[in-house]
Amino acid sequence: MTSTAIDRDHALMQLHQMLLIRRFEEKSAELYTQGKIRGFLHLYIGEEAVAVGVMATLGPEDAVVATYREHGQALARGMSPGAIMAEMYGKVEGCCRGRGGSMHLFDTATRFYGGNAIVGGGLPLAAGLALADRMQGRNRVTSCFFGDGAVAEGDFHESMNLASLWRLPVLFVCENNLYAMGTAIRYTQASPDIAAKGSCYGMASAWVDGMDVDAVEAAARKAVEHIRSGEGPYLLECRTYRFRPHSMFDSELYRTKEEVARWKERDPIELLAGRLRRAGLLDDGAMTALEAEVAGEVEAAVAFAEAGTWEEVAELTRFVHSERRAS
Amino acid sequence: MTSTAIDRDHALMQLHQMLLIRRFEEKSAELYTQGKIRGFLHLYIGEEAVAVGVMATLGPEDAVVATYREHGQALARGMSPGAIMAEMYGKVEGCCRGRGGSMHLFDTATRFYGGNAIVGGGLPLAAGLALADRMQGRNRVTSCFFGDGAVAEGDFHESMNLASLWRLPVLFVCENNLYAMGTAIRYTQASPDIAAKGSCYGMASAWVDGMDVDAVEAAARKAVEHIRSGEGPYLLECRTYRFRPHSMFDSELYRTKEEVARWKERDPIELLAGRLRRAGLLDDGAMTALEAEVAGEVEAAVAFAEAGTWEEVAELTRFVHSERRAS
Amino acid sequence: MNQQSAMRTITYREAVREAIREALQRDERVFLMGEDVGHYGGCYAVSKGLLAEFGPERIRDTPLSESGFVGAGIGAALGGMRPIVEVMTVNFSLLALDQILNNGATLLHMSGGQFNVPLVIRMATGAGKQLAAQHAHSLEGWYAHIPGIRVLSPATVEDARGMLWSALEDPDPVLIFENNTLYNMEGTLAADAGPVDIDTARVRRPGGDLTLITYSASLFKSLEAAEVLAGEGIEVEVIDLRSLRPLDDATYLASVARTHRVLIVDEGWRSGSLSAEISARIMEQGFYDLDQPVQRLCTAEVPIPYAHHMEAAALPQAATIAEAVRRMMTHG
Amino acid sequence: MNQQSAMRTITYREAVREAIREALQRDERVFLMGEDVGHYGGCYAVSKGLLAEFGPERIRDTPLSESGFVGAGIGAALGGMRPIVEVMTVNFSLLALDQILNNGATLLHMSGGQFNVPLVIRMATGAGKQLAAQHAHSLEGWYAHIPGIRVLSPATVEDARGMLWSALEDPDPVLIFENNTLYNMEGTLAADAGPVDIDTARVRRPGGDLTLITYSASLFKSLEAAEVLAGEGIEVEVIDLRSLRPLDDATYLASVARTHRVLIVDEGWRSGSLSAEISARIMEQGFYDLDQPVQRLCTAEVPIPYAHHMEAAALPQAATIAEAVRRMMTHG
Ligand SMILES: Cc1ncc(C[n+]2csc(CCOP(=O)(O)OP(=O)(O)O)c2C)c(N)n1
Ligand SMILES: Cc1ncc(C[n+]2csc(CCOP(=O)(O)OP(=O)(O)O)c2C)c(N)n1
Ligand SMILES: [Mg+2]
Ligand SMILES: [Mg+2]
Repeated sequence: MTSTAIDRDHALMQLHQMLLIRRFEEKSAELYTQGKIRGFLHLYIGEEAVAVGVMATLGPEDAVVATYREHGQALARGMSPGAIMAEMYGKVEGCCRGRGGSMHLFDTATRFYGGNAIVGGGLPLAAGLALADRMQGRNRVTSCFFGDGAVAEGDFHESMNLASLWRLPVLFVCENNLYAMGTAIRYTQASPDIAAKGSCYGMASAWVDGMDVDAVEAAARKAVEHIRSGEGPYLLECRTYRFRPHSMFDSELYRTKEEVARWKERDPIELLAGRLRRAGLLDDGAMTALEAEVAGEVEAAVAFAEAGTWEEVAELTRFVHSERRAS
Repeated sequence: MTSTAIDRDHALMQLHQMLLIRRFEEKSAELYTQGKIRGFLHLYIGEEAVAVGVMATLGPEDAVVATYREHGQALARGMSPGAIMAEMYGKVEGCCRGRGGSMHLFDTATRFYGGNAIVGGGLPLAAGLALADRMQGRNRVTSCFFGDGAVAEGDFHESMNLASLWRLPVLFVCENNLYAMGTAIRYTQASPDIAAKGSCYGMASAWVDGMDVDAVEAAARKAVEHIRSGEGPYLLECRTYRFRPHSMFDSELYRTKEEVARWKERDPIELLAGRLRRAGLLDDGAMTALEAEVAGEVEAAVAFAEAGTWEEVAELTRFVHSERRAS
Repeated sequence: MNQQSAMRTITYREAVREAIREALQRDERVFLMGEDVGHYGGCYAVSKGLLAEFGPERIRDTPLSESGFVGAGIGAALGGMRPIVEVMTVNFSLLALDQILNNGATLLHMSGGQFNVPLVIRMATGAGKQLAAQHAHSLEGWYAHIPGIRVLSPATVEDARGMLWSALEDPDPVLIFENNTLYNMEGTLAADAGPVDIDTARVRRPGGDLTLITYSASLFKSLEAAEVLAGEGIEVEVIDLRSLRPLDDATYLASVARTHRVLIVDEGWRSGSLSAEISARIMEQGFYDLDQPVQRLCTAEVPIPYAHHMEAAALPQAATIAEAVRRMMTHG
Repeated sequence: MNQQSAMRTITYREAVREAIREALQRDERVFLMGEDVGHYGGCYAVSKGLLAEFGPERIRDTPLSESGFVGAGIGAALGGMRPIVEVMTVNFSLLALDQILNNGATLLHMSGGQFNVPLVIRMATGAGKQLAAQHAHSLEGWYAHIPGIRVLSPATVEDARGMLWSALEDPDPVLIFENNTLYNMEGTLAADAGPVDIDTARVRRPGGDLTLITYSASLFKSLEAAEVLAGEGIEVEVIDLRSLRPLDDATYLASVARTHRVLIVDEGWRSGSLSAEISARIMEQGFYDLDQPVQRLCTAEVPIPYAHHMEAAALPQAATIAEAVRRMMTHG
C-alpha cells in the first residue's frame, strides 16, 4: 500500500469511528426517551475527535480509564457496540451484565477500566495501573480521560503529583469542554489554563484543538512517545465542546444557543469529512456508504440489546466477592 | 520615640517571642520525658522566625489556623503560655480544658482556630473563615500555616483554587522544613518549588528565608498588604528547618547529623541576636535579662499548669453539642 | 378562612426550595453553596431561580472540590455565617467526610466548648433511579454514627419545608438527607408552615398489631404495605424516625409496648445499618415488651446495580414489607 | 524438638513486620506503600529495616495523599500487583474513603465480575495513647458496613502474623486494623507460624455463665475482667471476633445457646457500632436462647479527649467490663 492509501485508510477509519460514536449516541438518546435506557446518560457528541484521536495511538496492551461520559472511548477502543448497548438496556449480555449502565462500562479484553462516575475518581486508578506496569517492567501506557471539572478535585492534584514523582506511564487526557455540568470553567478554575498546570508537577504537557482529530492524534502520539521512552507521564488538554446537554435532564440555562451554534460550526466529523473531500479522498457516494455501514452497526447493536435477557434476580449478590481465590 | 527606638523595641519583642517559644518548648520536651505531657508533642524549635515574623503583621481581628506543630504560632499570637502548658498537662485550666493537648490549641480571644492534626485539614477552614469575612464586609486576614507535607494533599489544591477563585483574604504560609515526618520533600513533591505553585492557581506567591525573622516579617507584610487591598490570597513559602525530631518518637534515620548541624548554624534566634549585637542594640546584660524574663514566664506557665485541676469525668459528654441555641 | 383553604399542594422539591428561599430572606448570614446550585439550577432543580433572586454571592456555585467547599462551609460557620452546603449526593460526600467528622463534628468538643459550627449540609441520597453503584447508596444511617452532628431525614413535604429552618437554628452541624425519589412527590402543606421540631419521631399511621419503624422514602412503601395489610385485618403502626441522630427512643418504645412486635425497614445495607442500632436499643430497653424478635428489612448488601429489576430487588418494597409483616404475624 | 521450644516470644509489632517481610519474600508482586513506611521506618516502627532489605520500589514512601495512594493501590491491584497499603491511622483514612468504597469495594460487582481488586489496606486504630480527637477513633466497626470488603481485626500476635498472609491470598480488598496500643504487646508464636483462617471467631476463654463478645484491644481488657470475675465465681466465655466483616455468627450464637447472657464490648462509639449489629443478629437468631437482654459496653459518644483520665473514662476498661457483667449476673 502506498503511504497515501495508508493515510486514506486511517482517515476513513477515524471518520468511521467518529460517525459510529455519533450515530450510536443519537440512537441512545432516542432510546432514552423511549424508556429503553434509564439512569443518567451523558452524550459525547461533539467531542468524538478526542477519544478517536487518542485511541489511535494506543496498543492493545495499553489501558484506558474513563469517566461516566465514556461511550466514545469505549467504542473507539474497540469494545462491542452490542455489549455497550445491551449494558445500557440493563441486559445480562451487556459488558457489565447490566449492572453498570451507561456510566460504568468495563471490559477486560480491551483493558477498559470504566466508566468511573465519581469525578476525578479514575485518576488514582490510572496512576496505580501504570505503577503496576512499571513495577512489572512492561512498557505500557495507561490513558486516563477526565473533564475540566475534575481538575478542581483533590484527586487530580494527588494523582498528577504521584504520577510525575514516580515517573509513571500515564497519559492524562483532559477533555476541556468548558463546562462541568452547568458550571463554566471560569467559575471553577482560578487559572483556567489546564495544560499549564503540568508545570506545577514537573509534568510535560500541551493543549490541542480537540475538534481536530488529526491534531489530537498527533499530539497524543507525541505524548505517548514521551511516555514510552520512560520520560514520565504527560498531560494533554483537548479543547472541545459538548453539543448536547450535560445529561438528559439538563435545560441548559447556563449557556446560549449562539455559543453552542458557534461550536457546532467546528463539528469534528464535518471538519474531517471536509478535509477528506477537499483532498479527494471522500465523495458523496463513499459518505453514503459509510453512513449505511454505521447505521447497520448501530442497528445490530440495538438488535443485540433487544434480544438480550435479564440477569436472574438470584444473581444479585454474585460478584460482591470473587468466586475464586487469588492466584 | 525615635524610629531607631521603635525598631529596637520591635526587634527585642521578636527576640523575646522567639526565645519564649524556644524555652517553652525545651521545657515541654523535658516535661514530656517526665510524663507530665503525653500524646504527640511536635516541637517548633528552629522554625520560630516563621511564626514570629508572620504574627507581627496581623491585627487582633485577624485569624490564625495552624497545625499540630503550633506552640510557636499560639505563643506568638499572644495566647497565654500558662493556658497552653495547662492544656498539655491535660488540665481543665488549659486553653481547651485539657481535651486537645499539644496538637489542638484553640482560643476565641485571639481568633486561634487550632491546632489541626489532619495534615492539610486546616486549609479549607481558613478559606471558609476568609469567605465569612468577605461576605460580611470585614477587612480581615486569615493566616493559615501548614507544612511542606501538606502541599501534596488534595485539600491544599482545593483550598488554593477556591481561595484564589473567590479572591478570599487568606495568607497561606507554607513552613517548608524539607521533611514531612521522615519523608524528605524530594520523595513527596514532583516539583519541589512550592512558591511556584501559586501560578497554577493564579495566586500571588513568594518564598523567603524562614530563618531570618526580619525577612519573614517583610515578606509577610507585603503579602498582608496585598490581601488587605483586596487583591486576593497569597502563598508565602518560608524555607526553614526543624532542629528537633518530628515528634518525641522519632529516631531520625532519614537525615544526617551533619545536615542538622549545618542548619543549626542558621539558628533564627542567633541570627537575630547577632544582628542586634552588631547594631549595638543588644549586649550580654540585656540578653541575660531577657533569658531571665523568659525563664520566669516559662516557670509561671509550668506553675500554672501544675496548680491546675482535672476536668470532672462527668463533663465528658459536655460540648459534644452546644449548650445554647444559635443566635 | 377555613382549615381546608389554608392548605396547598406542593412538591417536595418546591418545599425544599421554599425553605431555602425563606432562610435567605430571613437571615442575611445564610447562603447556599455547592456544585451547580447556581447557573445550572441545582442537580435536582431544587435551587432553580434562586441565583436570579439572590445573586452569585449567596447562591454560590463551587468547583468540584467536595472536601474544599464543605471545609470552607465549616470555616464560614466559624466565621459567623450560616451556610447551607449542598453536596450533590451522599456518595460524593465521602470525599468530604474528613472535614465533616474530623472538623465539623469535633471542633466544639475538642476546643473545650469554644468553637461551635452552625452549619447545615444537605445531600441527596437513595436508590431507585437506576443510577448504579456510585450514585445510589443510602449512607444517612451510617452518618448517624458520628457524635457531634444531627442527622435528619425529612420524608414529608412538611418536613422538607420545616426541618431546614430548625436546622439553621441549631448551633451545631446538621446533615439533612433528601431522598432523590421524593423530589417529585406532592403533598399538602399549611400556607403558614414554619419550622418543625427535629427531636421527635412521628406515628404516621396508628395500629395495634405491629410497630413498623422506618424513615425517608421507605415511609411511603411502608404506608402502602400497611394499607394493604389493613385490608387483611393486620393493623400496622408506622413510625417515621425523622431524626436519625439523635434517635427518639421514647416514641418507638411506647409503640413497642403496645404492639409487642417490631419490623424495621431501612434502605441502608443491612449489616451495621441504623436498623441494627434500633434493634439493639429495643433489645436493651424493650426486651420484655417483645412477643417475638425484632426483624429488619434492609437493602441487600451489594453495590446498587443499574438494571431496573435488579435495583428493585435490592431494595425493600411495599410487597416485601407486607410479606415480612405477614410472616411475623403468622409466626408470632 | 518439643512443643515448648518451638514457641518464641514476639511483639505484635514484630509479628506484623515479619508478616510483611515474608509476604515480600514469597511473592514479588507484593509491595508496601504508605506514608513514612520507608525512610522513617513506619510511624509505629512496624516497617523498620524493610527499606534497607527490599529497596524503595517495594517499600514505597508516599506523599501525604491518602486518596491518591490508596486509589493507586487499587489500580496497582487491578494491574496485577498485590499491594499492601498502609494508612497511618483510620482517622486519616476518611480522606481515602471514596476510593475504598466507591472503587475498591465496588468495582468487581459493578463490572459484572470482571475486575477484582486484590488489595490489602492496613491501618492503625484505637485510643489509649492520649492522641486526642483526630488520632484516636475506632472506626473499624464502621468500615464493616461496606459490602465488597473484608474487615479484619487481629488481637493476638498469632493473628497479627497470620492474617496478612491470608488477606493477601484473598482476591478482594481486605482491611486490617491494628490497634495502636497492641504494638508493644508480647505474645508467643509457633516458630513455623503461617497463615491463619480469617473466617471464624475464636473462643479465647471458655465459660458457662455469660458470653462476652469483643475484638482487638478490648479482648485483653475483657480477659482481665474475666479473670477477676472467675475469682468471684462468674465464668465468662470470651469471644474474639477476629473478622468484623463477615461476622462469624455461628461461633457466638453457639456460645449464647450455652450461656443465655451476652455482653458485647466494642471500642467504637455506641450508636451504630458493630455491637449494634451483633445485638440485632442475636435478636434475630438467638432471641429464644436469651435469659435477659443483650447488653453493650462501648466508647462514649464523644470525640476522644486528650487528658488521660478523660480518655480512660471514655473507653471500656477491665473494671467497667467486670462491673457490667456483675450487674447482668445479679439482675439476670
Ligand atoms: C465527586 C463528584 N462530584 C460531583 C459529581 C456530579 N457530576 C457528575 S458529572 C459532573 C460535571 C463534571 O464535569 P467535567 O469534569 O468537566 O466533565 P464533563 O461532564 O464536562 O465531561 C458533576 C458535577 C460526581 N459525579 N462526582
Ligand atoms: C492526613 C494526615 N496524614 C498523615 C498524618 C500523619 N502525620 C502527622 S505530621 C506528618 C508530617 C507532616 O509534614 P509537614 O506537613 O511537612 O509538617 P511538619 O511536621 O514538617 O511541620 C504526618 C505524615 C496526619 N496527621 N494527617
Ligand atoms: Mg467538562
Ligand atoms: Mg515539613
